[in-house]
Amino acid sequence: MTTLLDVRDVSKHFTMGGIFGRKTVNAVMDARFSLSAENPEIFTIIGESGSGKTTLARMILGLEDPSEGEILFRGKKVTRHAGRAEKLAFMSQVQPVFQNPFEAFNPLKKIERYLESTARRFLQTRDTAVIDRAMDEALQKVGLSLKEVRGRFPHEMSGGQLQRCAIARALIPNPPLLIADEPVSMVDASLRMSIVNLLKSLRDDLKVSVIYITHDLATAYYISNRLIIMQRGRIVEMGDARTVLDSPQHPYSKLLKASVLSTDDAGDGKLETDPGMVTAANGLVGQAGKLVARPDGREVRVYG
Amino acid sequence: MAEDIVKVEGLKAYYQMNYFGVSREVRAVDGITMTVRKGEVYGIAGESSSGKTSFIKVLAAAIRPPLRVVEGSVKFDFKNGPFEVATATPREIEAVRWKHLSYIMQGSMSVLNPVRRIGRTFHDFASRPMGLTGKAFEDRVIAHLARLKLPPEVLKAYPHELSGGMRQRVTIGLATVCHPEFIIADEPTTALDVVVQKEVLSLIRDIQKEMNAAVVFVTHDMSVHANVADRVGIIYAGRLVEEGPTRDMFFAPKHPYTAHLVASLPRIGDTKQRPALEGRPPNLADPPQGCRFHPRCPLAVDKCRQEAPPLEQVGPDHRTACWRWQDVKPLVGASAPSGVMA
Amino acid sequence: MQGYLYFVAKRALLMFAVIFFGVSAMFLVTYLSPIDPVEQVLGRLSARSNLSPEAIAATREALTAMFGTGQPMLTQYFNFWTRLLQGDLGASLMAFPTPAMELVMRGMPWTLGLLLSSTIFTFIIGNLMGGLAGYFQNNRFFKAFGIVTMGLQPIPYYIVAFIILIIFGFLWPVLPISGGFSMDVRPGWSWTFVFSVLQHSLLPAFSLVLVGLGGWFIGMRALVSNIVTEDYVTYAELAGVKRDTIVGSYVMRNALVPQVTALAMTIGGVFSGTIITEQVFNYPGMGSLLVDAVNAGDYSTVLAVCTVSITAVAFAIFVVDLLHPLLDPRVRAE
Amino acid sequence: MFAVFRDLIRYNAEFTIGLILVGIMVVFASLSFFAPMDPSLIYMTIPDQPPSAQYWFGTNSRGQDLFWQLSAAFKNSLIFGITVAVLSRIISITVGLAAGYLGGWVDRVLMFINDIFVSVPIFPILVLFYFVLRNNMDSFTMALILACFGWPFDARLIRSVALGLKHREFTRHAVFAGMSTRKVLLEEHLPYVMPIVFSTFMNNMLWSIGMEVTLAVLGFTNINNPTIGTVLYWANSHSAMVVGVWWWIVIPVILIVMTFLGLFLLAVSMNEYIDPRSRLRRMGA
Repeated sequence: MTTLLDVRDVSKHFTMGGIFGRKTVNAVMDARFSLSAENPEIFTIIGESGSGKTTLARMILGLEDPSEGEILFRGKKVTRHAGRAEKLAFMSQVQPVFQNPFEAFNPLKKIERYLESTARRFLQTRDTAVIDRAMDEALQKVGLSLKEVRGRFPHEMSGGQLQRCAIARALIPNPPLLIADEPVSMVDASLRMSIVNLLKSLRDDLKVSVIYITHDLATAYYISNRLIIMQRGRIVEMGDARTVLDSPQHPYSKLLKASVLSTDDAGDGKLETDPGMVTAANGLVGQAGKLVARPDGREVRVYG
Repeated sequence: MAEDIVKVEGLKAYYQMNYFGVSREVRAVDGITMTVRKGEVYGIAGESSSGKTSFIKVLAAAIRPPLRVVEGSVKFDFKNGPFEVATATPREIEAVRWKHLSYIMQGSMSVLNPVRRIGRTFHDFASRPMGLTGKAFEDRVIAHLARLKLPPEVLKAYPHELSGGMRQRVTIGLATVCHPEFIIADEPTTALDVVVQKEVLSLIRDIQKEMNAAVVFVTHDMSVHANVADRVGIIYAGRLVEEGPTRDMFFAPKHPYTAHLVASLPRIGDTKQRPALEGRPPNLADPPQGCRFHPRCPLAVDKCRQEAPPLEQVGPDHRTACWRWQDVKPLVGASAPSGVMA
Repeated sequence: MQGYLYFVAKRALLMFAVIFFGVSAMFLVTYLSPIDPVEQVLGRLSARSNLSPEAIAATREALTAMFGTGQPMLTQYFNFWTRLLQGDLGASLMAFPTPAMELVMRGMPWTLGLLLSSTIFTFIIGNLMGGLAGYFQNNRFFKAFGIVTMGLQPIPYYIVAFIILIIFGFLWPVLPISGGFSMDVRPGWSWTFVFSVLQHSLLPAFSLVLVGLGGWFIGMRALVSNIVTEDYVTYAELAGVKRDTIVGSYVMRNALVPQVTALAMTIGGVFSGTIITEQVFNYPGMGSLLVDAVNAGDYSTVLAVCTVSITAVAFAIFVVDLLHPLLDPRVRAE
Repeated sequence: MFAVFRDLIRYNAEFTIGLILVGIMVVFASLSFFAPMDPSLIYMTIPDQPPSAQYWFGTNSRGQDLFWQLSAAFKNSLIFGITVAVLSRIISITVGLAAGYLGGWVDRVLMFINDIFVSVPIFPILVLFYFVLRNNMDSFTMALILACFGWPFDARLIRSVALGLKHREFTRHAVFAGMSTRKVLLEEHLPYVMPIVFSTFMNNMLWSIGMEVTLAVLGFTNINNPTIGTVLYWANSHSAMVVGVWWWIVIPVILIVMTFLGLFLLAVSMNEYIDPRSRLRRMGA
């Protein structure tokens, strides 16, 4: 079994302020996990704002360098300071999808421009027939076609269609790994499921691994194989998605699950959260602890 | 059954725009009839550009060009007398503002003046409608804040010094400090983390119960409605397509759009394949003929393409605008609790 | 508090940098110029018969020490700074042997007085009117005011001052058009003198205000028309907060923050305008001094005016910048 | 872009007036290419003639036909303004886009330099230049100097836009579509700052021509080169207003006001057009 992505004890600190009021913020601390090249999976990073999930994603994409530890992709170190050729080689393997589909493409330019540039750069060809074919193939994978997209500007399409185009663009180099940073949080409810289902089919049909970053436990449960839960920069629980979410062990995971609004008892207005749970979860912020493996395969952070 | 606090009848509100010589009419609210009862939480659900924002602007008597009420009426029945939004004079609007009708706005970050201390903002907003000043006013505000679990020190703070959850509680405090009878809450929890969201929701619910105020709660998130609303109304393309008690809406929807919205909510502990709704919401400047949902509707027949269905009574308190409501089934076999008409 | 100190330190650093680079640039300009300043000055000096050979020799010594022609650039540069820090730029040629610095210091109060009074007045009126025009967009009075001030704004200082000069000098001579005070009044702290000074400053100040108003008006109007769409304004309006409070404490108050930053950034330009205006109205400030010095080939005085201008403007900007955190609590907290 | 101009002409009176004024001045200035005499020569006609059918703008005390004199002056001044604007636009676009997009220490260094240039009072510096260069100060040297001081305000403006663009998702998509930094800046970000570039172009022309007028009026430029400023300089030095040759002052001042108003109206209307928020508000009004 070869590893596709190896995140090795990665930390990231940011320094705020300047010479005088210096303050260090630990965005990510000792994150580690790895993805295998043979079994494509949807690996979910769950966290609230300020949990460090986006920083982690940025480091995996090579947009930010870790302060400590390293990230290896197919055994090669991911770094912001790579040369242009290296960067392009990396980008052909790892592609991102972001949060806001309405922002994915420059509103002043045609959508196909990005698809075209991706195809030309990563397939290293100038042959328009080849480029067109690659674009169409990628669009077919997301349920669109080049005919529908060609010549259109972003404002002429719906949020769901735009997000599909963004995913299609990312798929053009046939990357084995896709990083999806909150891909559905800005998409309307009626279109959300079509994106989530699409991610699922990318894994099942195209064998693409997806790192799915979200704060939504329900969709994470719905599509992911494994997940990690992050609290203020630290992984507090990691393991099989169903195992973890069915019976979370860490106090913070428990609190998150308890805070998910359930529709099972719609209309009953049950909104109380046990205050003890909140205190328990917040009390652990800032404590180091360490991740300990459990017999059921998951790892939970324990303290003291 | 409780009395109505507001009756909306045949409301049509359009944006009439003239931009560099091109005039456009967007039918944001296109014939809505509904009522909200005293002391209830009425949830309004709808996607972006469904017209729900324009609808609540009219409800809040915040109609400003280019938005215009073209037809219909919005009649409030406040303690100090009736109030009709479409014909109210600025003086009349001022008289009900905050004292009877208040508003919780979305985006807690940007609704508070960044260069003004919270205490000053409270003074600006509430001193006049409450008819109190100085110490008496401050005491009342502090007492109210205590109810929202906010320390009196927040009055001395600037907005940027508070966390997102605190700020949202401050805006709830601002909206409720005068004990209004009718509160509009526009996506008050959208930008919040789940833990804080639940806290804020339960706070809104508690304070609403305590003051026995009517709340119109607007959000696109159906799981929020499931937990705070007594009744839910769904707006699609400027029209109310279904309205009913929250449980019925979730377990026995009678409109394919509602059925879809409910079905597309994944749940922890359930990995059944969830259906996706294809197509895109209609353009309100040029809505489709007939039922506006028909281009996306799996049940659509010829009649749907030609004639717009009226809002029909289909159960106690339950109305829907669908020619084929009898054929609508819940899309994912959720086990309906007993006592719900299926 | 710590945040504020940090802010002050940063701004002070900028002030010193401006002075340092400005003065260095001055040095570089003179250093690279094809004309040898020492010989040029001495040439003119010796052409004037009423100077004693000793005086000329003293000047030669001072100038050589300063410009040190023939010495390596760095040595010259170092000497230049040494003289500058001692405040000694040699004797003025026009008013030999008065030190150039003394002439500049005599002119400075006039210039600063004109600059400060007209800037403060322009800033307040321009922002107030612009703010109101931005909030009450359909008000005829503000619209008309806007058209007039905006029409004047693009016209160069010189032309506006010149037109005013023509109007008040030839067509409607009610105000003095020249000088800082009447010739028949003795300078001192007397009522007549103060009155005369004020009277004489009216036209120059008026021309500066006329030209400056438009910029603040446009900027404020644009800012306000953006701020009125902010959520906190909409929310306050929804809540029925009093009009005055909304306009003052919600809209204008927030628009003031960027405007004060802009004030700091425009001081340099206004200073240039003041200098020009002085020239037109023959006002006894640094501007007139500069022009006279250039025409007289008075090297020391030109350098002194430039140095003092750079320092004064940098300091003024520093002072205005210090206001910024007081207006914006978010900067204070950083 | 042409559609934008068409809309502006049709629906924005300020823009139309500005365009007409500037258009008239450009035509007037370009007539200078067909001038019957060299504008730098003096005593070519009878001096001090009031405007008449033969001498439309009259003649001055130096025996020059003011019509052709002014035509040449406006041509030179406009070319001067355009030169400064083009040069300083190049600096401000480069600095603004680079500082905004690259961020980090590049941004800090560039903005520090920017702050210094904003703060230095330019007029004394210009005078100093004239003082040491004297007759070596031709209009191109002056244009270069002004260009060096004319960029920082606008660079700051462009930077703030670029800063916003950097964090927009399409920029990251462009990077992951394999576009080079140069391509991202020129093809993705430049179109967004183009409106600012246009409107500041006009403002910069105003500013630089104004500076030239001021310096020239004081006699601090090459006074033998006809420009708007030197025309006034000669008029002043012959005390035109006092001796009654009023047209020597009044006509140039009217033309200057027309030019400046025209350029200014173009800048303002452009600015309003590009600011989407003021646009929204206008829709409502």
